[in-house]
Amino acid sequence: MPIKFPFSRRAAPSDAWTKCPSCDAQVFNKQLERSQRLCPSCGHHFRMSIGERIDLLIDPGTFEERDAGLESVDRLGFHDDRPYADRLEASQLKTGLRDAVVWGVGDIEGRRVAIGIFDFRFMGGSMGSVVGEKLARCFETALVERIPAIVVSASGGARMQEGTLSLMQLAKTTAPLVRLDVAGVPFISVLTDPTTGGVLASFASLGDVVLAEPKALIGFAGARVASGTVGEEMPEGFQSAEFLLAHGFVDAVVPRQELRGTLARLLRLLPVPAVDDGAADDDDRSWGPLGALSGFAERLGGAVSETIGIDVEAPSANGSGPEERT
Amino acid sequence: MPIKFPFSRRAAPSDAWTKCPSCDAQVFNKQLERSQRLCPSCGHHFRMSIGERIDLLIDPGTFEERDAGLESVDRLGFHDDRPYADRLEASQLKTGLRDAVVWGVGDIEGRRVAIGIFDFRFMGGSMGSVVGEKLARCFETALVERIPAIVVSASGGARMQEGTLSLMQLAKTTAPLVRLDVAGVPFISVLTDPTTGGVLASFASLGDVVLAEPKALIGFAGARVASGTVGEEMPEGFQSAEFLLAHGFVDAVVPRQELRGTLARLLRLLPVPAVDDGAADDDDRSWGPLGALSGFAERLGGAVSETIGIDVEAPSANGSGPEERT
Amino acid sequence: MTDSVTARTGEGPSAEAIESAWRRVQLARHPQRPRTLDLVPLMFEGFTELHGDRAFGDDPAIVGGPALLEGRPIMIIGHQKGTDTESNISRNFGSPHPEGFRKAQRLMRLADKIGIPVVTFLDTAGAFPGPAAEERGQAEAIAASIKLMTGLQVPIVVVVLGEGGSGGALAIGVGDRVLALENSVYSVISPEGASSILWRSRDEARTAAAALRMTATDQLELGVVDAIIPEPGEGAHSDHAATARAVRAAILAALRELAAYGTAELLETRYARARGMGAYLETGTGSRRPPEASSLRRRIGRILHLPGVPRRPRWSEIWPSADDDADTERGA
Amino acid sequence: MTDSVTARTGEGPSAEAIESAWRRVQLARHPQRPRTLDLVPLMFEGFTELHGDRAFGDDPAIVGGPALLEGRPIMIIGHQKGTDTESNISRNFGSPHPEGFRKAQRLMRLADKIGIPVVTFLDTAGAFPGPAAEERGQAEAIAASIKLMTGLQVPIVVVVLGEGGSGGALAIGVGDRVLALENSVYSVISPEGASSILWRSRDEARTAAAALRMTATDQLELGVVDAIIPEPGEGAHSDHAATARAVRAAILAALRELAAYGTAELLETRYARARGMGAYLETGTGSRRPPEASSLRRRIGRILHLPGVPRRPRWSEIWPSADDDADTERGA
Ligand SMILES: [Zn+2]
Ligand SMILES: [Zn+2]
Repeated sequence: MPIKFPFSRRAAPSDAWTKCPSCDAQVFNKQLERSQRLCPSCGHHFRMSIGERIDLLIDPGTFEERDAGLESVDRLGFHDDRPYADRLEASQLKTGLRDAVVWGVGDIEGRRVAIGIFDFRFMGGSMGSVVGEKLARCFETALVERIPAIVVSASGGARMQEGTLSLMQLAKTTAPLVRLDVAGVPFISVLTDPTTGGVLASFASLGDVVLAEPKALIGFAGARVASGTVGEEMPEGFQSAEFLLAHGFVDAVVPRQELRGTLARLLRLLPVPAVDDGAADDDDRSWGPLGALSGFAERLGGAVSETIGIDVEAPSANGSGPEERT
Repeated sequence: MPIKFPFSRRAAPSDAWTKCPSCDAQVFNKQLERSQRLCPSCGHHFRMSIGERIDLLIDPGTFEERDAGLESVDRLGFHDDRPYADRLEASQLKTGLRDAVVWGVGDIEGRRVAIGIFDFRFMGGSMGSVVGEKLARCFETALVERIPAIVVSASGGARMQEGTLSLMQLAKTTAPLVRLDVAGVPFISVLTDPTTGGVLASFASLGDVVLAEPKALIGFAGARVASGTVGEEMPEGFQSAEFLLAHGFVDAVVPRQELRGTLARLLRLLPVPAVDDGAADDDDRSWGPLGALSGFAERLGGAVSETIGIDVEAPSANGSGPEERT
Repeated sequence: MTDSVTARTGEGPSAEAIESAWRRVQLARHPQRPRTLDLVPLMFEGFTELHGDRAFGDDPAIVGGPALLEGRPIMIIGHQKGTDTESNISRNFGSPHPEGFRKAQRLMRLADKIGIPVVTFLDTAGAFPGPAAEERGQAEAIAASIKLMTGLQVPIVVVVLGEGGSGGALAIGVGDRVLALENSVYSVISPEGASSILWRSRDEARTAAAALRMTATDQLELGVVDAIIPEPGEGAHSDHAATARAVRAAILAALRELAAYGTAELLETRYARARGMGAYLETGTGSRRPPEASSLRRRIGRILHLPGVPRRPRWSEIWPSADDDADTERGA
Repeated sequence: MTDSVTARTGEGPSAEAIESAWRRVQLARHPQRPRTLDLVPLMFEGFTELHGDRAFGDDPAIVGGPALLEGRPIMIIGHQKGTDTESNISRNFGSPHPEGFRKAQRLMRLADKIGIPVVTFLDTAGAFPGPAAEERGQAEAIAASIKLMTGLQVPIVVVVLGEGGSGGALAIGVGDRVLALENSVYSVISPEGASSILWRSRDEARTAAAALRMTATDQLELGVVDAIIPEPGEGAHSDHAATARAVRAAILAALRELAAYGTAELLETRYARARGMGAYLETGTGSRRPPEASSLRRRIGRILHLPGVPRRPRWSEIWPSADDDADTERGA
């Protein structure tokens, strides 16, 4: 049954306008909301809230949130200049979310998917136990229901306040992907600004297809961490969506206006295969006596006449070929 | 049953001495034969005949040649400044071999292997239909007898005189390797001077372990072809065994004196696993009810006391664990 | 056709054969000859190019991605030459680096995962032989592609469009059916390369082209190619749309036939196809096949009951078998 | 032990906890602390290092290859720091590039092919964060390693030797049993990094070390580590041989236990281990685990009867089950 949205659908703060970080234009927040949060002057992709993502991608009225009740626990008693519990509360108040990810099922142009979406405003989209658990359940549901999985990432990485428990979310979110491979269920990873650290170093890099929004910051190490540790200048355009495309880690950089259409097309092109059940499966597993096939193999090696199509007969039209299936 | 060697066991020409291409020393051929064809001044690895390789690697008296009767056919009627048939005959006279590869079974420190060995003197060790067929049978025998496969390569590549039929030997020799993977049978590829072209672009690059002799020329394109096509200077040490090691394509550069010992050690370290037969196999395939395992998983997550070893009980000592096997 | 060499008697190719072969080479290299990306939109719907090898880069000399053929998904992979100087430079004249073959492998694995057929288009002078390609393992990349294709659990249809250049072509050219356009060529080495190596001259490329038996008809006779797709008018360059229709029909016919196979039979047949290539004599017996080979192969079949052996026939649900369809597109 | 934080109440770590944690960090980083290649010859016979990722290079910050333990083969993979300035530079201080992780993946696949257990040794400050590593896909390499390990069909025993530094450690650290030397540490970020990011200061590394609960005891309590291996004397650096004996015995005990599992159970248990990590509340029910989770997991189990599911138990023939051996090395 559908669960009511527990979270705020709007990301824009209450200020009347926002300055575009790309072109310095002053953009009215109301205009941003109407324009998929794209800068009307330069097309800069502003970050989106989860609600805005759902509106952008999912057929109206079809999204059902799952596991909304999961909530973070301060297992370490973590305290820097402020307790973890306080940080959680502040993020919850700011965003109306319980944690940095919402997941659920919904349709994209009529095709049902399991989808997880990050909100970077919630503690920098950091992945702690709740984020990891939600994404693992998202993947497992895709597996069980045999529907494609999609995750829209926006994250600074693992949530340090949960120590190694957050590091272990890399394995927790990646392990189900092995099973999606075995079951033939596709996973599409969408990288938005910014996707870094432990999220990129786990499931987010492992999509069967990896899409990215233009100019999104995407990288393993924070650029400051990297230049601090290494003492080298970072190359121009380093850690951008376009950089990753050039280096072979992203399939396509997709402008936000085309994202829903691209996802819908990919869902048509990469369907979840039907499951082989019981007898049919066993039947196919049996390797027939090779002698029966060798006749066919011989013919393949021999001369065939030049026509359009192939005039080697289909083995099922032949007593010695594999048996017909239904 | 053992088959008598049909080929000459000596590679050294009848001249009394050979000039070392590395250090310019004059080396007596008799001395080369006694010293594993290594230059006594600089250690340069001279090329070896098949017989010398067998003496170097295989336990005395254990090698049995297989498929010695295979012989090349001039399917294309190929004729450059000389017919293919004439070239074959000249190489046969020069080497005492029927074609550029001999394969058979034999022991290395008591462990039986299927081994194929190239002789570069036979038309540059080029791979035509006979070379491909012999190596495919070598791999298939390794599969059927469940013994490791070894190929010692020395080849200029595909045999142009057989046209695309020689190109198709790349697929013929590579296809069995998929089955060796499925069956868990290891394949060790030994690259000697020179290994290039179609041989390197097929099975020879695909060893579970790839060894190379020092300073052997190893590369895809002949250096002249490459620099001619590309118009670039080749880097120093380009296409050497050491270059391939540095770039991740070779596991170790092994001096000839250590080759037999290294192979013997690898055969001990990478054994062919026993086959699971019938019932045991079916038993293992069945995925037990996960409920039974969840208790164990819970315990793994919980605190355990600090002792050496692991004090999570083995599930077989526990009613809810997986069943014992025999 | 006059390409046949059965009339040759070891004297080297006749002037007529040389003329005929060279004409094909020129047509195969014709600057207006349709390339992979020219034909794909004319044959398939929804083609979505995917990029990158997930390790080093994206090679524009190989393109690929999923598309629909009669509403059913397939994975397309092809060499891509340029159409002018600029695009030829960016495409490296269709000569892939290792990352191109590794991208192809990634796309094949994706096709395997979701059980859709792979259709490849061959059109390259060969894998690039430069030092960067050597450094990054050109030979390994080709070898690994060949290996992957021999074990892929979905049907593979290969179409030789233009130049089938040696290992760089075979790296995406191992399949269940290999079709060739009438004026395409397929060779272990370029005629120019063969001329300089075998004739020790730059001037014998035409002779080499005939001697190597590169034409589609020759390849059909040698068993390397299973069927030839006729080209319209003066050749494929004269009518891209008609070429696309012919290629599409041939692919469709091949996939319909392959849909009759279960995964095991498919793999067994593909293995036998690769395994059976070549010509040799077995002295003593005189037979082309060794007497123990069939029994050996039967034992291998038994061995492959081993754990881990693939058994997904899903593509056959996506592609109906030939029996479901009219026979009009099938030959004799 | 005083590392436990159960006494903390959200005020930040006590001075005592800070002192204790920092001492461990220093021991874990001790210049004489035994590295992978110090211990391997003391624990195993015939170790043969294999090199290269078969795509780009060979990373000296990760070493690996087969060896024998009590005459039975295993595959060893470990981070490798240097022992002096020169070797530290050549080893990049034990911080791998992508090709290091890809070499590790290759060796794991080889172990999987022939059915021998994998034993890994963690000792890195983290994956290298430089631009070349980014270019070649540091994140992808780590992610792919993690994924491979979760599906590997042979037992995996992980030993945290020194520093278990974040994703660079976890990339070879997903296993069936995770053991930690007494003075090793394991953390999502270095204490220095946490200091500068969370405390916005370079001076709070000690506080961060305690707050992050990096010590082996902490990790045991959090369930990240399954058992602790006591160190001799002043710490592992004081006696490499005794350390090697202790680590060897712990590995042997773990492998003997794992030998009791069939492949399916092994994979199921490893999945459950990775899947169970973390702490959260489920509002409304208050349970730590969602009510439908176990039934969901059972359904997944059914689904995994699907074609392609691994079923090779060969390692269990190589490694006798715990029942075959004396119980002396097993705890309660
Ligand atoms: Zn703007
Ligand atoms: Zn010398």
